[in-house]
Amino acid sequence: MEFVGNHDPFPDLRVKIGALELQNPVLTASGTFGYAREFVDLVNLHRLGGVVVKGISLFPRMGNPPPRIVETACGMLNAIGLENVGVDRFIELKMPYLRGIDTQIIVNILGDSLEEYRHITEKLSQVPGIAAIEVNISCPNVKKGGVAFGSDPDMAAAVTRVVRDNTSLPVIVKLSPNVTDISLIAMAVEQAGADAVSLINTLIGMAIDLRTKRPCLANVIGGLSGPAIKPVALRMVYLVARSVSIPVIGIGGIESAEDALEFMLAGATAVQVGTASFINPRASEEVVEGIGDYVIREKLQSVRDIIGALESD
Amino acid sequence: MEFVGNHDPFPDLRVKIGALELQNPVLTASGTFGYAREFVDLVNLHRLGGVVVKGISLFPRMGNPPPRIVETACGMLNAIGLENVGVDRFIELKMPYLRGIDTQIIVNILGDSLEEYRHITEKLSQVPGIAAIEVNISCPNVKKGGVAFGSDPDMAAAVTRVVRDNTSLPVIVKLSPNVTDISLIAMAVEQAGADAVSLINTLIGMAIDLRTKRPCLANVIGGLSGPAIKPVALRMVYLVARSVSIPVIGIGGIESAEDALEFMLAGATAVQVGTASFINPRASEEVVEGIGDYVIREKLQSVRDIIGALESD
Amino acid sequence: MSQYQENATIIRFEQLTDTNVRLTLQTEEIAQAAKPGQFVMIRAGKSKDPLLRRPFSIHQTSSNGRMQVLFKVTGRGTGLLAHCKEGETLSVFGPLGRGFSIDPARPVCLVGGGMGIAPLLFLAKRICQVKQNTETDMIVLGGRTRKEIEPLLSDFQFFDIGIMTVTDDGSLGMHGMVTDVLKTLSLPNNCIVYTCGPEPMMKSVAALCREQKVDCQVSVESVMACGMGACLGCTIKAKDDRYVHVCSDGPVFKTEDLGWNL
Amino acid sequence: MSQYQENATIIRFEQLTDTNVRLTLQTEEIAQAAKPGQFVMIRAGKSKDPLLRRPFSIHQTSSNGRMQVLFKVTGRGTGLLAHCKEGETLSVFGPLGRGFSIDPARPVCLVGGGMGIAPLLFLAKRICQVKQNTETDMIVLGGRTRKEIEPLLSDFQFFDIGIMTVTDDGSLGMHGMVTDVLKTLSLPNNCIVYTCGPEPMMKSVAALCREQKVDCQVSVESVMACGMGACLGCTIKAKDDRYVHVCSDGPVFKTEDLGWNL
Ligand SMILES: Cc1cc2nc3c(=O)[nH]c(=O)nc-3n(C[C@H](O)[C@H](O)[C@H](O)COP(=O)(O)OP(=O)(O)OC[C@H]3O[C@@H](n4cnc5c(N)ncnc54)[C@H](O)[C@@H]3O)c2cc1C
Ligand SMILES: Cc1cc2nc3c(=O)[nH]c(=O)nc-3n(C[C@H](O)[C@H](O)[C@H](O)COP(=O)(O)OP(=O)(O)OC[C@H]3O[C@@H](n4cnc5c(N)ncnc54)[C@H](O)[C@@H]3O)c2cc1C
Ligand SMILES: Cc1cc2nc3c(=O)[nH]c(=O)nc-3n(C[C@H](O)[C@H](O)[C@H](O)COP(=O)(O)O)c2cc1C
Ligand SMILES: Cc1cc2nc3c(=O)[nH]c(=O)nc-3n(C[C@H](O)[C@H](O)[C@H](O)COP(=O)(O)O)c2cc1C
Ligand code: FES
Ligand code: FES
Repeated sequence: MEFVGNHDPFPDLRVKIGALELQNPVLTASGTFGYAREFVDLVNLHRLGGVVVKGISLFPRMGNPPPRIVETACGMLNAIGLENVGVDRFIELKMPYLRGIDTQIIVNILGDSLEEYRHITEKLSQVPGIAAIEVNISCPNVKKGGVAFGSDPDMAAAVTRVVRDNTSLPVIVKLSPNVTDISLIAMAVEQAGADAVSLINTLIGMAIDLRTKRPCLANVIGGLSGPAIKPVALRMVYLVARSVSIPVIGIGGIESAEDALEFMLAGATAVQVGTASFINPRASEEVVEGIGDYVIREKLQSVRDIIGALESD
Repeated sequence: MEFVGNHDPFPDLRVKIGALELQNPVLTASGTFGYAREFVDLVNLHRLGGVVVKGISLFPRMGNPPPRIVETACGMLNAIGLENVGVDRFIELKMPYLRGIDTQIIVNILGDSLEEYRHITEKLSQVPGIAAIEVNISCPNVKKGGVAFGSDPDMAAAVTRVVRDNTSLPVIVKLSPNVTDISLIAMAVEQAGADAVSLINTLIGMAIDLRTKRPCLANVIGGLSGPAIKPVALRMVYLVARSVSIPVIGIGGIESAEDALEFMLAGATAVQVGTASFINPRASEEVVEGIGDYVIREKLQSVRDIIGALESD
Repeated sequence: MSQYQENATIIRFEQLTDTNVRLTLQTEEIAQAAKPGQFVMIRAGKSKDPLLRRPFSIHQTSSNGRMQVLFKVTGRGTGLLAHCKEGETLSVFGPLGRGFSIDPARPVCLVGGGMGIAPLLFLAKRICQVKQNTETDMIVLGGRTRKEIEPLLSDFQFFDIGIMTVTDDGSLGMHGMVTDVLKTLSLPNNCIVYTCGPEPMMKSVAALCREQKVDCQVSVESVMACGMGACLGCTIKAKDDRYVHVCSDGPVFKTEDLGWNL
Repeated sequence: MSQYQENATIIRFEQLTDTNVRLTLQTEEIAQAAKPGQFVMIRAGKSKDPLLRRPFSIHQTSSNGRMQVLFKVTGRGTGLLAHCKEGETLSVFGPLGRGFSIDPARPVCLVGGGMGIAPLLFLAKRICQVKQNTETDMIVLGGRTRKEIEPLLSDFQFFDIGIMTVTDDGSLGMHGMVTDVLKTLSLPNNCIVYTCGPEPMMKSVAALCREQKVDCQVSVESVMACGMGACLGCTIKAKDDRYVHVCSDGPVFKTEDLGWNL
């Protein structure tokens, strides 16, 4: 028999992304939470639905020259240039710690060619403790690969297929917003075997320093993230959730439980907290807490009740 | 002989958009400055480089049901739905006042079909006091027409050609940012005879009210404007200015002379002040003043010296 | 209908209740030009977030160029305004919109609910200036509790107009809603009822007026970006499914023009 | 290397000059954990704009859980912080980064320029705690004018370390730059020079140290988003064209690791 009383102190926050079971719908977004260890003093990592680590490539990358970031109105531009230690050292140096966290570890990958995507997928598939792969086909910072894969349905499908064919892990494809119709890309990667899509990656943007008459970023252009992009993200999640039948993970300017719940109403099964972790390192954990409070307050059976529950005429 | 002394109190702010001569590079953006008269008590209209009026269609339009606007982080969404009195009543009711302002009057037009664009162009071409036509091929709010014309190079070119062939007025084509590669559209409309391009129109976005579980806008989606979109706009202006040889008019989140000058560095010949006029009705006039001060302070021969003067490696 | 943009100094800050604040602003030109029922757009804070100005009815003006607004904290904008200090300045523009139309020859009844009371003080003041005789006039002030109404009461007592109060919890005046009071009054035939408050309240007042065949002017709200007819964002549906703009066609409308489905 | 996020109450607000402010914050855990040369990330204002936190060196800590930061108003974030009032709270996290490394056996010379003086107070304090004898040690404080340096001087005078001042306009101490002072000193061979200030200043100090073959630690700046090694945004170029992250590899570096082109 269940407990007497309405207020279940342990709200049911579980969601499923294909075969991937999350204890709650809150993940940290790639590139904004390092390899989780950076946050251990400030966040109870075990409470998170999952951690998506910084994008990993086959070989180490130095990233772009500085300056790499600049603040904009309610947002920031970054042109990190996908600096990372490469997949081998990632497995050796970062996975041991990550494995110890009582949450799902999702590895974000990127490559300049289908071959690279294949190699890196093969390597990761043999590593214990990895719950899923998130395929970044959308990073705007690297000249080769990045933009092209994400903005063409056929190429997006091709990458998806390569990853799909070389792993039994759930495959999440992360979509770029810098396209005319994101639902076409979403449908293409669904067809190609993606278990889920996550969106949005950053919008391409630029900032100029009038004093020096130069771009603020050494890379000239960068990716826009933060609260500024939330309306764009929300609309794309809404659109994609109505276009595909695989789960959608919502990303873009999420700072609070309210933001997260709006994405879920729009059709997201889970969300990722990105830039907000810089401003409030505890943001992701607070979103978990806030969603729990909401489920209790609204007397929902489960957080799943609000997925796609947006009403409109 | 010129005046003695360095400080010319009347800086040369003139710019040319094709055959269109502006006393300074500051226009008001369509839909954000009404028909100018609304601002007469608060702004010295004669000081503006030009006024772009609210989008005009062949027949009157009621626009979308309310709510039509909602605030977002450093921005706002609108789904006005192109409410306007129609071209005939515009000419009859609004032009007499506009004609009396010592500035260039640019009429923003929109249509659901090539035929509509042709008709409205013909009608406007006979009206004295109109300095140029700005063709809106980008409004995301109307189901028919809007989105399609602006997101396909061939259709964008077709609209441009229709307008071009039916008027001797300068034709400015206003581009949508909701595309994979805005420079392709810009090149297509240049080819089709546009005298200039203006960009960006609003980004498509959405907001949700968690309390009511409904979209904040009756139209569900709307156009995002304001400071939030400035980085996206700046990058697109930079990209387009390097892709076409016709003048580019920069739009998106411009609130101050600094913002305007950044767009000019990126390659814009002129700028439009939009949402900022809601927050500070004097914004456009203050941008004119601020650019003047800059030209004096930096001892430039003319404001034209900074167009495209961005330095980078 | 001249409009002005001013940096208005906060002369006085009054915390009337936990959530209700009254600001007295030095705004030479706006105060001079304002008419009852008009409003101003105020910028809350100096940051780009929140971005838009907020609309507030003019609570009253004084001949020495001062103006008051009365507001309830309902979100971020009003929250910021409630943290202002005397001596600071606020960017304000106005006066905006069409106010109440006054006919010195006719009896009036002012019906305010909650913050809807704000514009009625200015209206009452003007009515007393233009009318010889206000003996048959009436002011009905409604609110949730005594706390909400009491701080405003003494201002209305300046006028020679009868006041009735009514609260949801009966803690001040009658127990019930403003319409319960209205029903007890026999409104003269040529009377004008002016009302401002939550929409359901205004609708019941309007329905009652229709029953009793008296004219009713309402001050309505809508989300606004520009406040001056430029953005076309503040639309509401009016008679015959036409749209009107609250900022420029209103905020005061005759109820018959709104086509409320009463 | 524990880190904490706290809502720190502003205990004291000191306007040292037109543009320079010193805040004393109650931050139990951060103050306890901090080491000289580390920094904190402070949120300026409660709005989403400006969005990012701002990094500030820890000026000094006290055993009763207080911490000071000293800053110059250079933009919007510092502008907002300069409008804070005592009793308000600020969201702070830290301590962050690697601080100065101290060797109690070696003589030291602290060289600060402008706001670069901020971390040196904490450093001087710690040095006096760990070293028996500071007789041969030296502090050089440089600035543009007397006004900038004078308010900070008395704090440094607490220690048993010789102080020399130098200003661009000669209004306090020597007339010239910190390097002009440094040149007059004969730095012992095993000396450590600690320096913080504008980059050109630190570079000349580093060059001088290289000439004189003494070790030099510098505290450098960079734009930061996270302050804790997560965003990889604060990169600078170091020796052999490698990149280092100021927030986690620094902000204090040995100059030879930076590969400055001196
Ligand atoms: C002509 C007019 C006169 C008004 N006069 C007064 C007055 O005298 N006193 C007073 O207390 N309030 C008045 N209001 C309402 C007041 O403008 C809103 O309470 C205020 O804008 C809320 O701002 P916020 O940032 O605190 O709330 P938000 O955080 O923006 O939102 C809180 C709630 O207020 C609603 N709201 C937000 N913006 C507006 C808006 N522009 N107009 C209407 N509702 C809005 C939202 O839908 C939401 O439900 C008036 C509104 C109008 C249109
Ligand atoms: C580790 C570290 C410790 C620091 N300690 C101090 C200190 O003790 N006292 C002090 O006065 N300043 C210190 N600074 C610099 C301080 O962080 C900046 O002055 C501040 O961030 C400027 O914010 P703003 O919003 O006022 O200026 P903005 O309007 O953001 O910019 C004004 C100027 O400051 C520069 N700037 C902006 N953000 C940063 C940033 N995050 N880091 C460096 N420069 C920036 C900009 O490039 C611009 O030139 C430190 C910086 C770092 C990295
Ligand atoms: C500094 C930074 C680095 C990022 N690095 C990656 C990355 O390596 N891989 C990736 O797929 N997305 C990356 N992103 C994008 C984020 O994961 C996220 O999609 C985006 O920032 C939008 O969410 P937000 O607005 O919540 O930050 C990065 C974002 C930022 C700000
Ligand atoms: C309320 C509103 C109405 C608009 N109406 C039109 C329009 O009728 N035609 C058009 O081409 N653009 C219209 N726009 C877009 C603006 O002209 C401008 O391109 C956009 O807002 C970006 O600039 P901003 O960020 O400075 O506002 C409208 C924008 C707003 C906010
Ligand atoms: S608020 Fe802009 S038209 Fe009414
Ligand atoms: S500031 Fe984010 S890594 Fe250094």
